Parts: sequence; C-alpha cells; structure tokens
Amino acid sequence: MEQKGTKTRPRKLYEVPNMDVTPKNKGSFLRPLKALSFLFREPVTLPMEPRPAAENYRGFHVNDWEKCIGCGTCAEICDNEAISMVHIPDLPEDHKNGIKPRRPAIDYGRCCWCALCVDICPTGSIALSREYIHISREMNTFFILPDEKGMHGLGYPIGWGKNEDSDLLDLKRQPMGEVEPEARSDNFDEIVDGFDAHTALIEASRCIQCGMCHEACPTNMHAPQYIRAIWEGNVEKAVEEIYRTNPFPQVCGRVCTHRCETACSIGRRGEPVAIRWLKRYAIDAVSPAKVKKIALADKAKKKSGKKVAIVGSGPAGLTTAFDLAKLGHAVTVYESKEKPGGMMRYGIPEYRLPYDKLDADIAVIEAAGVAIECGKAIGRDIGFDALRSDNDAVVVATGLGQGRSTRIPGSDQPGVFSAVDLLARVTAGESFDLKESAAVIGGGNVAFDIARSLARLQKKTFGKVDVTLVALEARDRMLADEEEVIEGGEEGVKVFTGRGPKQIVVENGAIKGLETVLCLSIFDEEGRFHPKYDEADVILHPAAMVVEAIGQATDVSYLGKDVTEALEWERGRIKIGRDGSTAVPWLFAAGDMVEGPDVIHAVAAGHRTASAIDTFLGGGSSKLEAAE
Amino acid sequence: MRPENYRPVSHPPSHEYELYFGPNHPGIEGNYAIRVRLKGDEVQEAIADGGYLHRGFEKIMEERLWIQNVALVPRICVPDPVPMEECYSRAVEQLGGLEVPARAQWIRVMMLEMSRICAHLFTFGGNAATIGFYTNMFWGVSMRDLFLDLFEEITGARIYHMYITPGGVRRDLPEGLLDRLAALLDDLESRLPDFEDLFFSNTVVINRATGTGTISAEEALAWGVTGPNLRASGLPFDVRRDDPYLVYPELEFEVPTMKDGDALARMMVRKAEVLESIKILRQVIARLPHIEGPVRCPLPNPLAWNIPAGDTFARVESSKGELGFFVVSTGGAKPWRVHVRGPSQMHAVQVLERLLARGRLEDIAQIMFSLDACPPEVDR
Amino acid sequence: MTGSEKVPVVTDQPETCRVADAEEKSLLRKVMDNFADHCRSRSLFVLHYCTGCGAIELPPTITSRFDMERVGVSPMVTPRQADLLLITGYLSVKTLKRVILSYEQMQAPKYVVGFGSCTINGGMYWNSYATVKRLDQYIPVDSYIAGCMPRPEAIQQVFLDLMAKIDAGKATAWQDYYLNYDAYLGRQMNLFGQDWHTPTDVVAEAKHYGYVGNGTTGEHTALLDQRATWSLDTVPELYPARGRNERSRP
Amino acid sequence: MTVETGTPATIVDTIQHEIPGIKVTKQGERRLRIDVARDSLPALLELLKGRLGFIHLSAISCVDWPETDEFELVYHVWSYERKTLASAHITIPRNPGRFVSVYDIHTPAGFYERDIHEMFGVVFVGAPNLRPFILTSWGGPPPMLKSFNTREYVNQTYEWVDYQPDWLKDVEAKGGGVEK
Repeated sequence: MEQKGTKTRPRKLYEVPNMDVTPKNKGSFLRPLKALSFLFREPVTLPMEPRPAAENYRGFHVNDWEKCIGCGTCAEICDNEAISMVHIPDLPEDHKNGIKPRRPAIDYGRCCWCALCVDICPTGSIALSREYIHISREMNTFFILPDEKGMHGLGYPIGWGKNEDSDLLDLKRQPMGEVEPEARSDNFDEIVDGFDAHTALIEASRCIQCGMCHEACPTNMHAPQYIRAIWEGNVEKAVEEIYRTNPFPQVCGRVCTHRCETACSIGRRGEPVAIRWLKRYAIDAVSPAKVKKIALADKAKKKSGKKVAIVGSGPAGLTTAFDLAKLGHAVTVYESKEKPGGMMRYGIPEYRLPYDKLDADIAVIEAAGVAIECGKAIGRDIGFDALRSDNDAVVVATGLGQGRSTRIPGSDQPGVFSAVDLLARVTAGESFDLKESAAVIGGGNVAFDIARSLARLQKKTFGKVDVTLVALEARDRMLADEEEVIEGGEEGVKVFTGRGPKQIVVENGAIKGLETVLCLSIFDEEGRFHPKYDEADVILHPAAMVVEAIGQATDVSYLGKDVTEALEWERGRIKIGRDGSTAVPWLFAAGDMVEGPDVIHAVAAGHRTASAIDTFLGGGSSKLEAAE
Repeated sequence: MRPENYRPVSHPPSHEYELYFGPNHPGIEGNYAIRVRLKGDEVQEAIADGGYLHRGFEKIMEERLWIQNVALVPRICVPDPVPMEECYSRAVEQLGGLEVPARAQWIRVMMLEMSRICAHLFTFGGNAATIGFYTNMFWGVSMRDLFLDLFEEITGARIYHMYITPGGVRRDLPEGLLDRLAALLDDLESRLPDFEDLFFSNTVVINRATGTGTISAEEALAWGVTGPNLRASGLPFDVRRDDPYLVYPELEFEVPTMKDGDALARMMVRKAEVLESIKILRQVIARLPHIEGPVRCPLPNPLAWNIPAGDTFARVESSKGELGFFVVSTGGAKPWRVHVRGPSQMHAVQVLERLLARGRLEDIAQIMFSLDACPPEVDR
Repeated sequence: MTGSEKVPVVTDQPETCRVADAEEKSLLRKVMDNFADHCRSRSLFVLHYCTGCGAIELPPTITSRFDMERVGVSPMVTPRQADLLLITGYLSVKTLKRVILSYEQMQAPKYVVGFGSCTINGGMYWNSYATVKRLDQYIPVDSYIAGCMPRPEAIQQVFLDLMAKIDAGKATAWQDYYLNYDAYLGRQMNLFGQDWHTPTDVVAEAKHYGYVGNGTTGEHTALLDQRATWSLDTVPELYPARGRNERSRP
Repeated sequence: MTVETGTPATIVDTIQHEIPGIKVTKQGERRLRIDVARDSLPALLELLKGRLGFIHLSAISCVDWPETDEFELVYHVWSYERKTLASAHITIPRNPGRFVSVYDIHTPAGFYERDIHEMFGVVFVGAPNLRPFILTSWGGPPPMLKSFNTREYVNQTYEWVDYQPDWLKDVEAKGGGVEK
C-alpha cells in the first residue's frame, strides 16, 4: 500500500505557485539613450584624497603600552602567526602583578585584519585604528611594533576597539559553593565545596595560557599546564604537573595565598581564573594511591647513602625532605608536636584545611621514604650535636612558633593568649578557658583564623557568638584576605578597623574588655612601623578573654651556643643565601623562620634548599633541574 | 621584440582549432580558464580548467581553531562572502548546540540580503560588460559600493566582514544605520528604472541574450543547478523557503522565476531578486528596532573551545545558489573536516562545459557570466 | 618539486642599476628618457588579470566612484600592451606560472604591485600547500600595499605613488629581472621543477635592453640552453591539450 | 491501511522496508541520517531518487579516518518535494580507496567524485572524468589526507621574510628580540 502510495504520488514539481518575471515588452530602440541624462547629474566620483574610515574600521594596529602586559594572548589567537612577542629589556617586569616586558609585533605580510586579537586581549590595550594606507617596497616596513600612535605615528582614532559585544573572554568566574554561615558557624567542617567536574572544566576553559601565574608563583607551579590538562579532562596529567613543583596540592589547593590569581591576565578586567580551586579539584579527583604513583614516578632508584636530618615538619621542612628522599638520600624529619605538618596543622583551622587532606599530602611524602619522628623536640629529646654527628646535613625549618605580644597594659593577664598558641590548642583538642566574649587584636589571616575558630567554639558551647576583632589597618587595606573578612563577618565576628590596642581592662583579676584608640597613621615618613593614635577616640570592647595575633617570632634556642655563634644573623633571623645555606656549611635553614610569609613560599624555599643540599652532598641534582 | 629562440607555432592542418579562454580574461569573476575546441565560431567542446584560486581551504581549516576559521571562510567566495560566514557559523552552532539570539538572527538576515544585492549588482555589471555594455557595469559597481560603505560601518571592513560568528554577530549595529540603509534602498529603487532603460529592456540586450545558454527545467534538475540559475528555468526552489533558516519563515518574499532558462532569464531573475531583497530588508528595518537583547550568545574561551563530536550539513541560499557546509567534529578544538559545497562547483564546471558546447565563440563570456559562477568557490 | 638548495633572496633591488649607463648617456638622451618616464607615468595600462581576492576592489577603483582613469590608469586585456601587473593577493602555484608567462610577455618598462599580506609573507594562507608565500622571489616587485584586502583608496594611492616613482625614474624593479634572471629562474625552478621554462627568451631581452649583469646568466639559464628550442609539447602541464588529453583531439 | 505520503515517517519506512539492515536516524526537522553498507548505496540512491523524490545530489563529502583506516563517504541528497535532506554515510577501506561511481544516477556526482579523487585519492570506478582539475601543478600526495602535513610541506618548500626593521635592531642591541 505504501509503495502504491509513493508510485501514484502526483509530481508537483512544476505546480508550486511562482512569480514569473518575464518582461512584458521590449523597450524602444532609443530607450538606452535616456542614460544621456546622466551627463547633467552630479557625478558619484570621490575626490582623490583617501576618505576617513568608518567608526569601527579595522585598520592598522595600535597598542597602548601602558595597558599592555605582554601576555601574548593576541599572538596565541592569531590565525596567521602574524603576531610575535618582542622582548623589550627597557620595559618594567613585574611577576607579582603579571606584567612581562614584551609587546606584540605585527607582520603585515600575514595579518588579515580579523581583529580577533582585539576581541581576546585581556587588558583591552590592543585595537585597530582607522588608518589603512601603507605603501612601500621595503619589506621591513611591514613588520611593525605598534604603540598607541599607530603604524606611522600619526595618531589616527581607534576604529575596532574593545567592545562588550565582541569580547571573547569569559570574565566571570564559575560560582563556588560554600556552606551557608548558619550551617558552618558551630562546627569545623570544611566551608568550600570545591568544583564538580563540569564547573571545573568550564572554569579551566577560561584560561588563556599566558603563563603569568607561572611566573608569579613563588615555586613557579605549572598552572597553565595543569589547567589545560583539567580542561582536557585529564586530571592525572594535571596532578603530574602539580607535583612537578609542589608536594602540597591538598594544602595549597585550599589555603594558598594564590599569588597566581593576583597575576592572572583575566583578572585585568574580570575575575581571575580560580587556579587554587582548580588545583584542589584535580587532586581531589584522583585517588590517593594513584597520586602516590604519579608523585613518585621520578623517584631515584639508587640510594645515595647520605643522611639528612630536618628539624620541623612544616611545609618547608617536608618539601626539602620530599625532594631529598626522591633523590635517594635518607631523610629523617623531627617534629616536636604530636603530628606532622607544623603551621599547616596547628596554625590553620580545620574548616579551611581538613586534617585528613593534610594527612593525604604527608602520606605521599612519607611514601617517598621520608621518616617523620613526631614528639621529638631537638634540644629536649635529642641534642643538636647528636643530630649533627649522625647526619651529613641538617636543615632547620622550625617556623615561627611563638606569638608576639603587644605589651600593652594588662597583656600579661592569664586570660590573654597568643593566637598561634591558641590555634595549636584548638587543633590538639586541648581544653582552655573559653569565655563567652573574646577580643582579637590583629588584622591578618591568623587573627581571623583564631577569631573564627573562637566564634565556632562559642557557638558550640554557648549557642552564641561574641568575638570582636580589632585591626590597625583601615578596611580597604586589611592584611587578611578579603574572603576571610567577609566570611568572618558572616559568622558573627565583629570587625573594627583602623584601631590600635590601648590597654586590656582588668577588674578584680578578671578581664573586662579591650580598650582601643583610633589609629591615624601606621607608618612614619620614612616608612617605618610607627603608628600614631588619636588618644581621645577610645572604645572599650567588652571581652572576657583577649587574643593577640600581631605576629610571630621564632625560637632557636635548640641550636646551642656554638652553632648560634658560628651562624650569621640578620634582625634576629638566621642569615641565609638564596638556596638556604648558612654560614655553617652543613647547616641549612628554610621556611618562615628565615623568610616567610606563607605555605607556598615555604615550599619554594624547600625546593631550593633541597637542591642546594643535594649539591652539597655531591649528588647530581639533575633530576630536580630536569623537573624544573 | 622577438626572442632569439622563437619558433612560430604551427597548428595542425585542420579546420578545428583550440582556444584558451583565460585565466586572464574578463568573462568570469576571477581567475579561471576554459579550453574550447572550435570549428569556425561554433564551439565543439569546452573543458573547464580550475584551480587557479586554490588555497586548500578545507585543509587549512582543519588546522585552525573554530573561531579562527571565522576569518577564513568569507574568503571562499569573494563577491558574496556573507553566506559563507553564515553557513559556517550555523554548522558550528548546530554541532555545538548554540542558540542565536533573536536580534542577531535579524541582523544576519540583513547582512545576507545586503550581500545578495551587492553580488547581483556586481553581476548586472558583469553581464553587461560581457556584451560590451560598460556603462551598466559602471553603474552597478558604484551602486554596490554604497552598500559596501554600509558594510564598512557595520563590520569595520568593506569586503571581508568576518562579522557573523558562531552564536550571533560580533557587534550591534551602529546608531542610525537602519535609516541610512532605508535611504540607500530608496536610492537603489529609484535607480533601477535607469538600469531598466539602459539594459534590461534594451532591444539589443534582449535579442542578444535570448536563447543563449539555455538550460531546460529537466536539465537544470539533472545537472544539479541551483539558485537563480535554477529559478530561471522555471523551478521555484529557494533554500530560504524550502529549508528555512534564521528568521526567513517570518519574512514575506517571493521566489521569482522565469521559464526560458537562457542568459536573459537568468539576468531577469537576478533583477527580480534584488527587488525581493529590498522587500526583505524593508521588513528587517521595520522589525529590528523592536527586537532587543544581546547580539551573541556567550561563547567559551576560543582558545579552549571544543565542539562536541558529530557532523552536520548546513545550507544557505547564496546569491549563486545552494551553499552547503559539511562539518565534522571529533570533539576537538579544531574541525576534523570541513567540506564546502559551493553552487558554482556545478555551474562553473559541468554545467558550463555543457552549455558552452552548444554555443558560439562570441557567447562564451556571456554564458559564463550569466551563470554567475564564482571560481574561488570552485577552487576553494 | 622542491630543489634541495635554496637560492639567496634578493629583497632589495639595487638602486644603482641604472647609474652605469647614466654616465654614458648624452644630455639629449637623458632629457628624452626623463620625458619618456614622465609620459609613461601618465598612461598606465593595467593588465586585466584577477589573480586573487584583491581583484574585487579593482572594479570600484577603475569605475565611476574612485575613477582612476582621471589620472590615466586604465585596464588592458592583453599583456603585451600592458604596463602594470597587479598581483591582487595570493598566488597559487598554478597561477604563478601564468603570472610569470604574462609578466615576461609584457614589454619593458613594466611594473608590478603586490596587493596585501599574501604577496608579502604568505598572509592568510601562510600554511597552505597551494599558495606561494613571497611574490618577490619569482618576479621583481615595485611596491606593496598593506591590507587584506587593500581598499580602493589605498589602491589609488599606490597608483599615485607608482606614477611618482616612474616619473622620477625610480621604478626600476623590472631591470632587476634582467640583471638577476638566473636567481629568479632558479627559484622558479625550485618550485616548478627543473624542466620549467617559458617561451620568452629573457636573456636575449636583457641584451636588447642592455641590462646584462653578472646574475643574468648562470647555472639555471644554462639548463635552458640545453633545451635550445621551445615548443608547445615541452610544457605539457601548461598546455595539456597536447598529448595529454585524447578527448580533445579531433 | 493508507500511509500518507510525504512525511519523513514514510521515507524511513520505505527505506527500511526496501533495504534491510539500514539505519535511518532523524536529525532535526528536515534532516535524515542514513547509515548503509557500501554495497547497498547505489540501490539506496536509486530508491531515494526514483521513488522518494530525492533528485538533487547536494554534495558528496569525503572524510579521512586514519585511525580505522577508512574513508567515510557522505552522499547528501535533497528532495524538493519533501523538503528533506538525506545524508547517506558509508565507509570504504583506505587501501585501496576504491568505490563505484554514482554518476549514472546523479550527474553532479561527476564533479564531486573528481574532486574527491584529487583531494583524497579515492578512485571511483565508472566515473566519466577523473583527470586532475584543481591540482594540475601538484606533484605531492593527495593533500586532504590527514597524513599530509601542510605546515611541514610549506616550511620545506617556501621561505619566509626575515624582517630586520630598525626598531628590531635597536631592541636586539639592548638584549631583547622576537621571542619564538
């Protein structure tokens, strides 16, 4: 039936109604002569001078050198490899802020004026002008280094410039889920959800691979590579890239100060790529066993027979240990506290860095063959001399374990704590005299860590939060990360900015509150720390306990007299070379105790120190260099 | 001067001879050659010889990112570049699942129809020039130039706009453009009677073009003729109506046809299409101001833009006929394969060879131009 | 197709190539030459050969709107009557052969202008197997215009620029073809194969015009001499009707 | 039972009824994808043209798949009455790249087959004209093959301009220069 239907189907091909435009009649033979009337019409011919081009004309390039950061994205997008980056030594170089001393040069023997370079430029510095004439036999004039005046320096107006419609960059970050303030304020559960595979892929796709982050990172992490790997869906490759320079991906994926994001080109006009969260996504997405396998793929097969002792199991010490162990040296790390990790464990609250994540990183380091002996304090359990005699080299990386005091009146009261001390107690689960109200002095990340930890404990214990944080700096110059300030506020921490501590008011042996005064300026004319206060503007912040979080100091008494004297010192710190070497050949120092200020710098210092020790021990550090 | 080693070329003793038409001759838009075997002035056989404009587009498109190819595609057909952009972009949109915002769709239609008018005006001129009517060419070309001025305002370039991208268009229209376009359309319309007087109802032209290079309806279908050439043989087929895209279903327009299928019919169809395009553009001018919104859907970072694996065939009615892009993606950042089906691939090769073989020496240029074949589209 | 050795590139035409005979010239000859240059610059016939995209801007340039006939520039359909060869964009290898044939057929003095990126360094089609990347390796060029494609105003300016150059006697690239013919031929052979040759006897022309230099003859022109005579059958690809295609034989 | 003619459903039914083992997928309103064994392709095209009105061969596309060592040939046919484009996909082995010509069914195939022969090296048995058209000056392998690396070829065959503008000389004198 069906076949019959198709066979008898009428052919409709020619029946479709159409419009026939057959001319009705031919014109007269003389009709074309009407064209002669054109003799008396105004001619359409334009004058010989070139016309000004249209407002968004795509003519020769201009580039605002002040705005340009030399990221090279224009060269990347160029269809025709017409754009090459030229290194210009005269220009400033600023890794921290993501500025490279190079500018695009354009080959007009290649360019097709598609303006994709304009549409993708992260800064909006490059544009196409309305200039369009260049005639020459000299080939070299077709290769130009455009500046804001354009090809011939004639200052033509901009034609095709940056425009919202045609912008090719995604300036918005993928949203990151967080636990709501109400749900998180009474526990130490991790706040940030982390990316799922889909959002991570989209976030990774925002990267333009300019490499500014690589330069800005203290340890030069291969962020472009691992972001690209995440985008390609190859998380294992990403982990491999991460482990090339950083044995603390879990830690840095959560609490890194992300210098990379400060330098990120996309951040010029939009929100930088969430490099830190991408790192966290990658490492979370790979199973611990697989991570170990990837991280230890380049471990040396042979043992060197040399022994190295490392004092302190913070990021600097463990990074040094990891590198040295991978090079085949026997490494022992001594930690005075119960568990390894140093400040990462005892300084960073659990809601920012869950301990099992830190343990995962440390497990990889231990798997490399590093022996970690916890609860062994040098100077107390083991003598420094013994350490020296048992090992070929010694590294001290004991960090800044001692809180500094404001030394204001009342600061010697029993209810006054130092932040580092208190954070360590919170981590260790030690009890202390928690009060219903607390005041924190300091405006850095440590101050917020303790303030927010106290807030949680108060909420848990008393069901309400009363924590006051007093920072010397103004709100827009706070030392703490912006998200700390915001999240702290969400959790009930009252933040007072621009105020200096005056005294701790004590009544009947109990702390009544903290008195602060308005801070007029922090530094004197020579830039030294010398705050000026308006003594008339006094506020009393009622609090039953006070925490000082104004900075830390190091305790190096364990070194012993001989070594202390043999070392060179600089403002209370051991003076070291770039590679961590000290005045004593076998002794190296790394981390916060000599440099600071954060985990990623400590990791960087650890790599440098390990490389120096390997050289000192006579081992070829070729592996490390190759990895760089 | 005569070179020292010059030897006169002796033709075989025959009344048949061969003639090389092109590649440098005015009979066709661009660089193309025909080898004809003649007996007297009667063509016995014609053999098309292309490849002079071969750039290996399909190969180099495989080497470039999806977005980079936007700059490449308009160059496939020089006189009518916008349909190329549209067709490629739509193929990518179909593969990538991109939604084109309404405003962008209307702007695209506007661009396409402007480009059609430009191409047809150019052909007016070319058609006239092939039979010695240069005035018409001067008029057609300068009229077209006024449209190019508008293109320049919209897109920043006269010929290669690179304006339509996957997901929409690159920018919104400049202020007051629609008014200027409306004025230009009025101007064009007022000029059409001049063209009519000088050319389309010119006895000489009509006599000259009638019966030249006739394609019957059956032949047109069998030979794969499309576009105005097909409609000149009485077949009212138009991709815009049969396989609609963008907002064409919302637009009112006719598909003009002629019955004769000769050079004159093809010219007349093109003339009528210019009127239809004016009609469409007037509708766009009326509607576009009331359509707000973005002109492009959000695109991923073009340096890291993978299109899901799959293949698709996108079609557009260009001024020459059915234009198709067959695009294959393997899920990568670059196309795996792009096949361009230009209407001239039929018109300039098999159809032309067959038509010329029936014609005479003096008709060759006219037949070639009346087919409006575009050699860069053949060669790619 | 590719020869192993590459011929050095002559990027810049020697500016002094006319100086040698300028000294020998009589005053009258100089005046006559200057006058001839002046006249030449006022009547340029452009070979009507649309080699690439850029040709689409030629009709506007020549016709009413930008009207180049007002300065004496006009299209010409045959090479032998043309003065100016416009290479309007990319050149496929196949077209380049025809361009060289056309160029050699043009009577000296003759001028070449390269349009846009493609003629300079490959342009848009830099990674295409089919197009030539540098025009000046194969024929001498008087001027380039930047653009993809250059718009009519730019083309106007290049005409004016060229006219001024001709008037001043500085548009001398064509002499370079005679003076360094061997190098040009070598590069052509590199691309087209060792059996490449054209019907024009360039060396004889060089002698005729008096522009024989050290580079006029050499190893590549020696290859031409071995062939002695030129006939249709020796270039089968150019004239495929001969021997290749049975169907076209009666 | 009467089946209304002209709807895609009938096309699918008819095709599947006539050529067993064929896979027809509807891709959008006016698109049909047909996967067919290569031996059945001429029969399929005959069927589509003769009974279902797919008289216009829009294009033949060839895709090189080196991983499976196959060429994919796609025949796009359009029906003016049904307003539907059917794309028939077949694969043929790369060695020898050989298939039967469909010129006797669709005249336009002549050009496409010649083009594919030139660009991919596929031989169409029975095609009227496989002489070189575009690549008459070409001595290399069929350029559209994935194994042909155009960039490498270009770098071997052509030279690039070595720009030495004054500004670059200045920059180089200071220790800078073009970064590769």
